[in-house]
Amino acid sequence: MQPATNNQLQTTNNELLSFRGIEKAFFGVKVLKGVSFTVPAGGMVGLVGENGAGKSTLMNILGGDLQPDAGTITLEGSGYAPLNPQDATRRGIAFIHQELNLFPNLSIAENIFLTRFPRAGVTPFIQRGGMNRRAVDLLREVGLEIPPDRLVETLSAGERQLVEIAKALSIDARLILFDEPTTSLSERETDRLFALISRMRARGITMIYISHTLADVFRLCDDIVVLRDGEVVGSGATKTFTTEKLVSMMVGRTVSQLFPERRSLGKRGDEAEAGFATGAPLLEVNGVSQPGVLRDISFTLRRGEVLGLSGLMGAGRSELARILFGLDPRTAGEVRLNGEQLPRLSPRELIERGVAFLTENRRSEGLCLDASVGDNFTLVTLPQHGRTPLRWLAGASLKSAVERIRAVVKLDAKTSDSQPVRTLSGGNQQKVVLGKWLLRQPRVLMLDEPTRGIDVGARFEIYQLIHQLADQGAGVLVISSDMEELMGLCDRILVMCGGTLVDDLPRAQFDRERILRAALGTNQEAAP
Amino acid sequence: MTAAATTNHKPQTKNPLGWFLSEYLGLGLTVLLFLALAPFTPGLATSNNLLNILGYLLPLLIVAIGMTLVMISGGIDLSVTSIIALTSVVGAKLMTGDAGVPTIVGVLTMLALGAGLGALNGAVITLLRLPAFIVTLASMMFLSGFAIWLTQSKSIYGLPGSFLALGQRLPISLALTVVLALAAHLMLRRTVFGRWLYAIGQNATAAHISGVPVRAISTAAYAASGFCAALASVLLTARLETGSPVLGREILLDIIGATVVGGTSLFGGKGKIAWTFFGVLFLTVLDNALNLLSLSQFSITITKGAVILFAAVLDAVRSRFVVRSS
Amino acid sequence: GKSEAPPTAPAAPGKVKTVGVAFETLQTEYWIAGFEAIKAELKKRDITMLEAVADSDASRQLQQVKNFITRGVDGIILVPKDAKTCIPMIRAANEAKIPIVLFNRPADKTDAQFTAVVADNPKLTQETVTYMIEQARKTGTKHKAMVVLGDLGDINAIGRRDGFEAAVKGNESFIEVVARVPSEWNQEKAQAGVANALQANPDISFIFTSSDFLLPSITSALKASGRYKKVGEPGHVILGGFDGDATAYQMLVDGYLDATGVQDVYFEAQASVQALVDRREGRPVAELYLDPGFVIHQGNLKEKAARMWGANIRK
Amino acid sequence: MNRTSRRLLDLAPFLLFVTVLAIFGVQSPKFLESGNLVNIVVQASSTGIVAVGMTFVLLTAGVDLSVGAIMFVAAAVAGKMALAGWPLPIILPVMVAVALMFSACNAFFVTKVRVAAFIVTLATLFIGRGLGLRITETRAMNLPDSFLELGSARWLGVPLPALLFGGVLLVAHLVLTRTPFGRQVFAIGHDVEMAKKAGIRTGRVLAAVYLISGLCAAFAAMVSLGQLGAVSPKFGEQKEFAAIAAAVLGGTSLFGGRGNVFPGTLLGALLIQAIENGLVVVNADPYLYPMITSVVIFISVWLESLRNRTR
Ligand SMILES: Nc1ncnc2c1ncn2[C@@H]1O[C@H](COP(=O)(O)OP(=O)(O)OP(=O)(O)O)[C@@H](O)[C@H]1O
Ligand SMILES: Nc1ncnc2c1ncn2[C@@H]1O[C@H](COP(=O)(O)OP(=O)(O)OP(=O)(O)O)[C@@H](O)[C@H]1O
Ligand SMILES: [Mg+2]
Ligand SMILES: [Mg+2]
Repeated sequence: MQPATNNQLQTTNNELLSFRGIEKAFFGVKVLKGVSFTVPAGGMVGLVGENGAGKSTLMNILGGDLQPDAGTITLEGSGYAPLNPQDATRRGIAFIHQELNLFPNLSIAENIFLTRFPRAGVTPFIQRGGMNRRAVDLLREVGLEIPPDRLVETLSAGERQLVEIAKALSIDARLILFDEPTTSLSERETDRLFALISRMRARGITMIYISHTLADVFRLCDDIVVLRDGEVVGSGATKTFTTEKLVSMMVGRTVSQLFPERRSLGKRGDEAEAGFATGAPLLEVNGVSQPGVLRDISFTLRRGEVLGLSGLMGAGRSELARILFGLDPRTAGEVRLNGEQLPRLSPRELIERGVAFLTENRRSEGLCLDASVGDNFTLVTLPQHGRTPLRWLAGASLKSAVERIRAVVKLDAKTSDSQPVRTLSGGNQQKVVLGKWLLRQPRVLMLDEPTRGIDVGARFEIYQLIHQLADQGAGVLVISSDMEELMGLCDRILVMCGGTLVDDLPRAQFDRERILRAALGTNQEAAP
Repeated sequence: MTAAATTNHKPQTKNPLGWFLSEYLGLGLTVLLFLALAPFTPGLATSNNLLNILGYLLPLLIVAIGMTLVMISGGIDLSVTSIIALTSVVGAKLMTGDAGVPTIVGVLTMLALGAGLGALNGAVITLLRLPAFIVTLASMMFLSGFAIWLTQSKSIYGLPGSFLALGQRLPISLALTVVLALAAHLMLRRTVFGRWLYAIGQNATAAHISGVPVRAISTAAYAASGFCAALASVLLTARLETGSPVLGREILLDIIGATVVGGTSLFGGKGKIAWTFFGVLFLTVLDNALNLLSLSQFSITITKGAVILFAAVLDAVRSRFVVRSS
Repeated sequence: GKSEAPPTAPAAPGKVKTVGVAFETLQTEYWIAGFEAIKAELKKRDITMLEAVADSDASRQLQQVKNFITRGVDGIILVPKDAKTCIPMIRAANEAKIPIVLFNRPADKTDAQFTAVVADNPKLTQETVTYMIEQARKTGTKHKAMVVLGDLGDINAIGRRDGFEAAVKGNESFIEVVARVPSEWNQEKAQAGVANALQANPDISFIFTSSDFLLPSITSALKASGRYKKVGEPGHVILGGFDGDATAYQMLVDGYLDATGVQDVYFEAQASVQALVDRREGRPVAELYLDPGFVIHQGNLKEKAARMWGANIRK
Repeated sequence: MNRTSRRLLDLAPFLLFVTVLAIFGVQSPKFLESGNLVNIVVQASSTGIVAVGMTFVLLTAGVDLSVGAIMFVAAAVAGKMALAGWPLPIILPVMVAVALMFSACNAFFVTKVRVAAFIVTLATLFIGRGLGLRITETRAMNLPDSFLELGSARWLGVPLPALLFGGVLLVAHLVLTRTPFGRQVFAIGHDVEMAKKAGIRTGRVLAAVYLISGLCAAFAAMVSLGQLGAVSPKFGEQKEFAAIAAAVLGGTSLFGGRGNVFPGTLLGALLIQAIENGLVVVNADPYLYPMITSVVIFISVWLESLRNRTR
């Protein structure tokens, strides 16, 4: 181990990595403005900040995906300037990207070993058996019991996230960068991941952990570095921070609470005023089934209701929403909207009837990555701006809609409307998809992991927005892996397990334990 | 309101290299090529030659406009040349001989047939979810074989004068092309249809989930391509005074080449009518100049390849410059 | 259209200094031979030659002819893509008062003024095939025949097909056409087609190809099935072609080919240039010069070889 | 959908192929004779080999329009050498070298200068064609019989072209499915930028893919020469088209990342050839060829898509 050269920021003297004055600009916009901090060997540093603060950019520089405009990185006392991801791998750095970097047309094992396939002896051929066996071990370590020769395209978002983690484990890394690893993981998988992380820490692996779930950061990290607008605005040992302090450092103002007050459905007194019969059935689902995915799902979403859908990964929550929106087939069951039976489910017709659905895969299903922010925002509502008969677009009304919605979702002010969404930070991309649907002012809103990657400040406002929609008579169905979020946001929570609805709790009965038990299923002893 | 749109993402064109960095590089290259060759190429810069170039360019441009729409949607249409041939012989059969329908009926039939065949392509591609390449390849073979069978290899002569004027009076064909190009341009830039077309090309799944009528719009793009091919067929048939079952057979690669050289992506979601115009102009001027230079055939072919490569390299350098200079 | 003539076009008769030569394609030997013959003829007379090749694209060819007019040539020799698409080109030349000669391919009836120097494809083919049929008749047995067709969209290919059918008509009693192989003027397709036909009908003993440039495809298929035999040997397949290229000449000399219809390129080149010069210098010019062409076969090889272009290009 | 129809659909491309064979077989029993079936394979070899190389390129979301031109140049050089009396053992490696030079040029511009593959290979298509015309002086060349002998030679009763086709197919299949390189080709086809992030040396893989395509073009040129024994100015023309069609017909996506050479590209190449062969054998009206071929192609892709959809 190299002797320490410097211990400005940290009290420990065995630093592994240090950033000095890192700067990076995209198209003339400075994204990192002289970032400096140090990561101690064997330590775990939490990196937090608003969406677009520059966290991923910094990690991309460390991982060799990007080169800084200025500044230096020191790794184990010697200079480190990776020109490509291979350089980073060679120096023992593994990087779990925020936007999962998996190839859906390849198998799980192939994704894991893509650049380091085991060979059968001296032949040029891949040693399939050995590769798959190692993959099984790695998958077991992250808690995924899936055959390693399955194509990644058949995996749900959460499963993919675990594969990405297994991939990072497969290189004997000294330093692992986690960029929001839990966004699609439910409680159980998250716990598994944390257990894994502590095992790795015990082995002396250093980690940088980026997350918007501050509780996790507090729970895991020794030190915290706060980025705001490309600058380090605070750093130090975790115990020197409180949640309030952290949040106010991140967003530059104080945020007193994480969830807005929710007046529960029954207590509302101003029903008449709101102009709708509160609690009238809005979306009725009756006996929806699809072999192997869903079994006999029935529930009712009422006006003004925020309905949560909880469950473990693979419980079929996303599948349910997809079927309701006409994206996947169903073999049985009927769906009624406003009492009227829908003969055929198709996104177009449902959107016309005021239904909206935010999918869990923002990049593959939510965004046109090479289109501009403005075009993405207005994709759903485009017909409203097209004057008949030629559907001539009204530029001014489009523009004002974009202005309006970007303020509502608090899109990073650094980004312009003509910028391709591909170049936005992960959280800001999520805001664009969300904004796209909110512009539609839907009456039924289905949200699959709506706040994936969105920072705490903006989250609060989005929750408020959801409540506001509900108060105006809309029904909201929220799928989330974050139980805090569901309990803070919803009026009622449905729990799914193995493709069936297993529990239905009104707000008054919200109980972590009970939800978790239901989600695990009755044969609890079988679960690890 | 937040401080929205305070920064402009687009590269500034104020710097001295601005012109080189702009998307009008293609046009600039064409002009440059023209100016560079003019002194050595007898007759290049004469008004007659320019009119000549134009006469050749217009039908190509029309087909390429249709191709651009299809390619923006992420597809490809290999059947355009066969649609040209089939509409040519059907139109000519109708307007000549004993049937002898009036020109206007003949032309409208040709256009309707072209649009219909395009729509059929589109419907098959979208409804059965088949790859555009192979569907339009099959329809290329079928329609071309059908046109030749229909005429038993004989081309058809003796078209009415009112029809011939469409292709031979330059102002008429020019006006038709300009109207079409402007309509396509405005449609892409300013209408819901245009935005949808780009969205489909960029991410058809996301577009479908966002309520874009993906099938209808893609089908419409193929119909538009068939229509454009038929319109080009009107001009070509009139220009050559012949309904021919092999009309346009050789120009497929030129059409796709010009569209791609212009900058439209084969993978969809990217393209402009103006770019396509530059691409067609570039290839046509190049071809014309090489011809006037009276080089031997292999020199012409080699030079053509080299110039295309050179232009493409310049363009690649340009786009990297755009990234770096910002 | 526009009435203004290009400034360089002389209104009065004069000498021919520059001639534009526009070919539809240069991708077979026949056209190259024609091209070279014209080139030589022009050189002999000290006339500058401008050249253009349209790569089978009629619209491009129209542009090229207009290019010539722009360049102020004194005459144009054109190998049109087909009989019809060339009419606007002739018109354009007429308008500019530039004499134009159609080389080897005629135009359809039109009011436009031109001179055509052509061989009669159907007629010459018919003569060639008739000679082959005579040879077949001599064997006294019934023959199964195959014809290799050109591109069905090519007017010359169609003319030769028609000539073939006309010759066979009336002789069905001992010539049965069992295979019509479309080659699309592609050697590989022709080779595959001939091999397939021979596979299906091993007793084919009579093959006519619409162009000599497909002969290698036929011989390779014949060789593969062990049926490549000289005239007179048992099992010989009566073989005929059209064009008269170098391969055909060699096969005639070696005794494998029975006959081929030869177009007289020297005659055609000379007549074309002469027609331009005559018209320019104010002498009367006919509308049509017919290249008589001739069938060259094992019987007249020695006497006719000198005028067979294919016999002269391998030097 | 029940089990049997599921299984039937799974076999769809193969069944269609068999159906085509059966229909022609009923029309003319000669069609199914082993000699004729061997003919089909031999005649599909040249296009099939190019299509195998093309499949590699298409899998990376690229395209190689220059294969036909490369074949032409390689054949033209071979022809010149053969006529000058060089022996085959020298000529064949030279053909490979010429083809690799061209495809190295493609690879350079695609990977280093990052010009779109379509444009690069379109340009090399023109350059190659022009160069070939120059070398042949636009003349047809009849080669010595050594080439024809090579084309009709048999080894253990299998014609050499079919053997070469089979060999190329086998190697390509193993490379694509069993080697790191092959799997990386699929990854790049899905998304180059992602592949770069994953640490794949995308430049090398892409370059290799174009070289493979060029190598296949050289082999195809040898097969064609062996079949024809002659080089004409149209040698290899439109080959790129036939090859792309065979690959896409075999289920390879033009957008990259999806496809296979076995059985896909093989069946694609064989199907087209079987139709052409059958039409000649049953002495069909020449005017019907394109229409019948296109209808069978259409049915074939349709079945393929039905199969994929019910997956
Ligand atoms: N390739 C690029 N081109 C242009 N701008 C970019 C590019 N990549 C990132 N940016 C900009 O850099 C800024 C920082 O992005 P970064 O992804 O680092 O944010 P982040 O802190 O990871 O945010 P999040 O929490 O949302 O993931 C954003 O404003 C983003 O728009
Ligand atoms: N295309 C597919 N082919 C095969 N299996 C699939 C496919 N898509 C999803 N699955 C499987 O179906 C199951 C249900 O997935 P679904 O996405 O509905 O789960 P979920 O409850 O939403 O979980 P998550 O929180 O991970 O999104 C998962 O086990 C997943 O692997
Ligand atoms: Mg990020
Ligand atoms: Mg889910």
